[in-house]
Amino acid sequence: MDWSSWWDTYSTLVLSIGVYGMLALSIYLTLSCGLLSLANAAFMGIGAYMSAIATLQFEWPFAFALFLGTVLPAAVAFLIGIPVLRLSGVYLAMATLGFGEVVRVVLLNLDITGGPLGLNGIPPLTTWWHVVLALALTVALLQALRRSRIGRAFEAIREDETAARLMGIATDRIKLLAFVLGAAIAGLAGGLNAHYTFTLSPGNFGFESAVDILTMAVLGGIQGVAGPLLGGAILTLLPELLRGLQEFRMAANGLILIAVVLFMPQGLWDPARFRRWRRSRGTRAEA
Amino acid sequence: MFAQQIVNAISLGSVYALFALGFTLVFGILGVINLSHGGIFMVGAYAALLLLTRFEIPFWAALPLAMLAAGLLGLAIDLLILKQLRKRGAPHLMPMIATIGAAILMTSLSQGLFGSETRRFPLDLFDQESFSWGPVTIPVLQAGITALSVLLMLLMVWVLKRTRIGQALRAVAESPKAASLLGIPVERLFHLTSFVAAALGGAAGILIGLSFDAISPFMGQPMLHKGIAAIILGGLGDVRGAVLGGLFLGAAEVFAVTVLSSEYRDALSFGLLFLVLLWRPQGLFGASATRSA
Amino acid sequence: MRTFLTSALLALSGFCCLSVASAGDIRIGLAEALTGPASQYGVPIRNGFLLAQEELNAKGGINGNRIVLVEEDERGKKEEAINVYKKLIYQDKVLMIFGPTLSNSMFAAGPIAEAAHVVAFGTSNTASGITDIGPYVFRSSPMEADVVPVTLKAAIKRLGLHKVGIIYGNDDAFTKSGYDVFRQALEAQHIRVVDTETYSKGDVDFKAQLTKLKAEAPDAIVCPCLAEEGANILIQARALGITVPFIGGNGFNTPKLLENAKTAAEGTIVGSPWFDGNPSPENQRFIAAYRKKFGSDPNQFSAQGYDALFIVAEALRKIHLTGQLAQDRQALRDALPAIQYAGATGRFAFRPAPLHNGKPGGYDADQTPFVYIVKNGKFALLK
Amino acid sequence: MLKLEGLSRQFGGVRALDDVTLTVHPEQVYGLIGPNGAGKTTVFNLVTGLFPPTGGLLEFDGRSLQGVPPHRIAQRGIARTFQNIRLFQEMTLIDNVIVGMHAHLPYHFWDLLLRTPAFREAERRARARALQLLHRVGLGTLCEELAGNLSYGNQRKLEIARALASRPRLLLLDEPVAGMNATEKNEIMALIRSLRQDRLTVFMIEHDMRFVMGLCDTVAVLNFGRIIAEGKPAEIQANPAVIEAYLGQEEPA
Repeated sequence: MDWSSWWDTYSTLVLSIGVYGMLALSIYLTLSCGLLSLANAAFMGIGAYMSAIATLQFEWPFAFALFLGTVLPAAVAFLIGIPVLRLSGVYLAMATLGFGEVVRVVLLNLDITGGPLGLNGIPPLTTWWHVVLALALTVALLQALRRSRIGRAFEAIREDETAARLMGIATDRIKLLAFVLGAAIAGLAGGLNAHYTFTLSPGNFGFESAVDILTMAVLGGIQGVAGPLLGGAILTLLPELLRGLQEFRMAANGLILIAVVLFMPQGLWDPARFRRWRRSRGTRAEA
Repeated sequence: MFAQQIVNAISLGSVYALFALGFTLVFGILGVINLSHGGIFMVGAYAALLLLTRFEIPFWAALPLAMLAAGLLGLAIDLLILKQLRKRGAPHLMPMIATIGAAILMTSLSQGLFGSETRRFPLDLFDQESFSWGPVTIPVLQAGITALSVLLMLLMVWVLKRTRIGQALRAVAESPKAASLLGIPVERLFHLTSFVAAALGGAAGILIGLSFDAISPFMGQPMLHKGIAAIILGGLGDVRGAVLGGLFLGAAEVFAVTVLSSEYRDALSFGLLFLVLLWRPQGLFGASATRSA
Repeated sequence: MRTFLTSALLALSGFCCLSVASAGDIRIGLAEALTGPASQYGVPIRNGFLLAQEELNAKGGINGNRIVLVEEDERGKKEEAINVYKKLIYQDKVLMIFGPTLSNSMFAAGPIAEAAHVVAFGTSNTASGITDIGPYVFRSSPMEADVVPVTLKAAIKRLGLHKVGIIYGNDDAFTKSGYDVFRQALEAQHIRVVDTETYSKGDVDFKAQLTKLKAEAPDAIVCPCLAEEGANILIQARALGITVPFIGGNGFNTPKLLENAKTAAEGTIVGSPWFDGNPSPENQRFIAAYRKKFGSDPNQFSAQGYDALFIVAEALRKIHLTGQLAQDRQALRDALPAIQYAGATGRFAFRPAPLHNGKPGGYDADQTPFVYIVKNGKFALLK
Repeated sequence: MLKLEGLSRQFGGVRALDDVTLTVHPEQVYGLIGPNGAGKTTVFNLVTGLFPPTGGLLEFDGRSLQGVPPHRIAQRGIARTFQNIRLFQEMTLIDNVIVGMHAHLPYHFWDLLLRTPAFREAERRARARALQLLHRVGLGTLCEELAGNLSYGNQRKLEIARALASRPRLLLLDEPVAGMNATEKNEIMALIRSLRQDRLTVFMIEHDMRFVMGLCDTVAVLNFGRIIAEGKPAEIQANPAVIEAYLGQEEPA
């Protein structure tokens, strides 16, 4: 099979891998400072609707539409983050889940979002290099954060929030930063997604997608940016790879989830495991 | 109309309450949000359907058998998944994801086995009578469900407050570590809790299947959402709170339909959940302790 | 990771051509939701197609060529619908595609077919705007806008309506478009809407909404709902003492409704191109064959799928297949609009969709719906 | 330097601290002793802003600490260690120490995004200083190890290094030698002496009498949330109220 027909067939899948990679990274960002937020699907939805309305109804340039789709969810995240981030653990997860449902119902009842019919005929503007560029920027941003005082603060907060505060870290602000940046990345991913799937409806951004995004990050592992990317890619490909199983396709999906949680708690991409391998190989080489 | 709406609120709320009862119990004792509770609820309904239609077992026997099946499923989830995670001291995120996996598995399997059509119990199983009292109509089955969920709640509260097992369970809820130091067989209580909670979830599925045309592989998901809202309104892990939370949620939804507009009903319930978490994370009815029974 | 990805992609690309095709096969894509909640519609549709395929091939196919349905599950998800469409078009190299099941999925996948100049043929998409996608998009499911006014007129004549209440699902494209159309038709007929209530997918208890409707004492209740919720709504309405008849949309048109709602469904008026009581020989033959093959009753979705394959078969008989895929696809597209057919769903023809922003659209179904009423637990024509 | 005046704190109905008044003077090593459950750690928690006092005054360098959030207090120059060690277990030693420097890394958000020279320089310096601090507590050779892999004694040392990283003027040590062997105790003692030479003020809680008496300039005794004695080590040892408080109480160290 030659390249161009391969690309014709799988281009959307490849774009999805990139976009879901970004979504997994968006939740990785909050997870990396210990926040279990399930609001990212809602932020994706806000970004997707915002940018689709911008191109579809106002015919603004795509770049500007994507910009709006990044900024609006970040602004919403900023507003709800201030009260919500006082919660932690399961309570935060449930509150963000509730927020996501509220967003869904609002999308369902607004006129500008097209209600349950959603938005259709969104122009096909997303091309491969948009996704590559957005993904590269996201990865660069996260890597830059990681190897800086902010990244260390994320990690410190995840491990022991109280100790981190007593080390002079303004934990509230750092957590808000992670939450807002996560929302921005999810929004950008949503904007890209809207312009290669041509249609949006509120159901695309409900509980199920929130769980999907979380699952990608956990499956891949949250020890570095490679994990969520890997998780996003696998969960995007898996339904395609498992087509042969027909009705039981999703059952395999469920089993894989359970197996990873049970047998690979750090996710597939686990630098500590790799380090152990390298070390054992290193000692062998020395001997 | 107002009186009828109060009846409606109680009947809707008790459905939520019944589901929330087992859901909150698992959180209270195991400290785990078991997102497969919706799946167990669905399996309970299918188990009863299968027993009634395929094996033609009378209802009085099918109900406990189906509850047993759901309970065993809950026990299996505990032994195969939650126990492994407890042993490892995995963070709270892990059981949530694993139970999501279990829910997907259950939904997919039952879809493969039973198809995706919505089914219901044979209509002639119970008379669908309702009795009228002035302007108010009360379907008999609904009254039964309400009575049953209140009864089960009272039973659970009694067990937790008055019995030795209940005492032990409360100790476990407080701190599993301390409880095991006191010689309480913590693991066995975890198994027991998982079993009982799942049996309750299964019972909820059966009863809802009885009064509505609602048995499908996907029936668990919407109920799970309502259940989450109910147990948060009532205070996570609080058995009494779960039932009150369920009734409150039902009342809030009916109120939304009556006074506001039915379009924003779902936003109301989740908006409430959101606000309650911000202002009273211990729930509307609880005292200060969040994990007490 | 790189090696993993490579091998995954290799595995993917190896998925093509699992079924060995012989030279004379006509490969047609069938993208339906076979898993997930939408599969309760997708599976009956697929069954309708399988039955039609069997019957066509048993009679020697099209000029001696067998019809091969390449079946893919799109799970009712827009991304998967796109992926499946692309796979069918570019890899399986099908002549045309039936499906996807849901209107939303067609909004996502339709543009793919349009861009590739391949016919996308929906049999269950009723939302308005579907055929705006472009001239390669066809559907055999009549829009609610065609069915509802007819239904309503018949109902008014029969019941003498002055004021009605409405209840519908407001988080679903199907029920929402049904509602929109009903509201317009009610306005056009000068019928007062005394109360409008909504519910969400998965709800089982509708008593709060129904109690409110009852208080407004409407002459009838309009219910553009799916059968799942419809049966519960009917049962609960009767339990609350609502005795007025219900007027349903397309979603009510299934034997399941009668089976589940039993006596509560009495007097319900439904409009649709297909109903099981239609005595036409084509329909009765279809129902009998379906029961025999699948052991269950067909519904409107299966009938529409069944007929759709025969409609395409008519077109295929009219063209000469050259083996040049692009040319054949175009020839099929050009032959389809003129096809007329009488099948299980009655007389069928296509009607070009109106211009959309000055551009030509696809083709909608042009069918006269039946209006019928539930009488003694059965659908009967409303005269 | 640090002034507590009439400080009290209640938990529910229980008075954990009752009218505590004490002053830590600059460049002093101040010891706080008392039986288990006397409320010593509560004093530290109030000083570092983990929860507010229910009454009384709290001043550092003449400015009130009332209502100041913990990270601001840390930035004003108070650092602490914990009785039950609270290291970032899955971070390396050197990263643990650099986290302590959080507020002292003078670069902006865009610096780190663009990896400007200012950013690189600040990070390089932070590493160098962190390494220096690790050497100072005797952990220099383990700097890339994960904190969770350290022995108990070394974890306490790392906590001190991390606390020092924020360039505090007042160091709060909560039982710095608990669980340590004699050699390690001597090392810590030497470390604290050298810190004093660097003009750092130390306020510590400790059970080990030999350690307290050998290091502290002033010792206060807390019992049931009240200060029952304050003075030079020798005076404290002779104080009958103190002996009474410790009577029947096993020497925990």
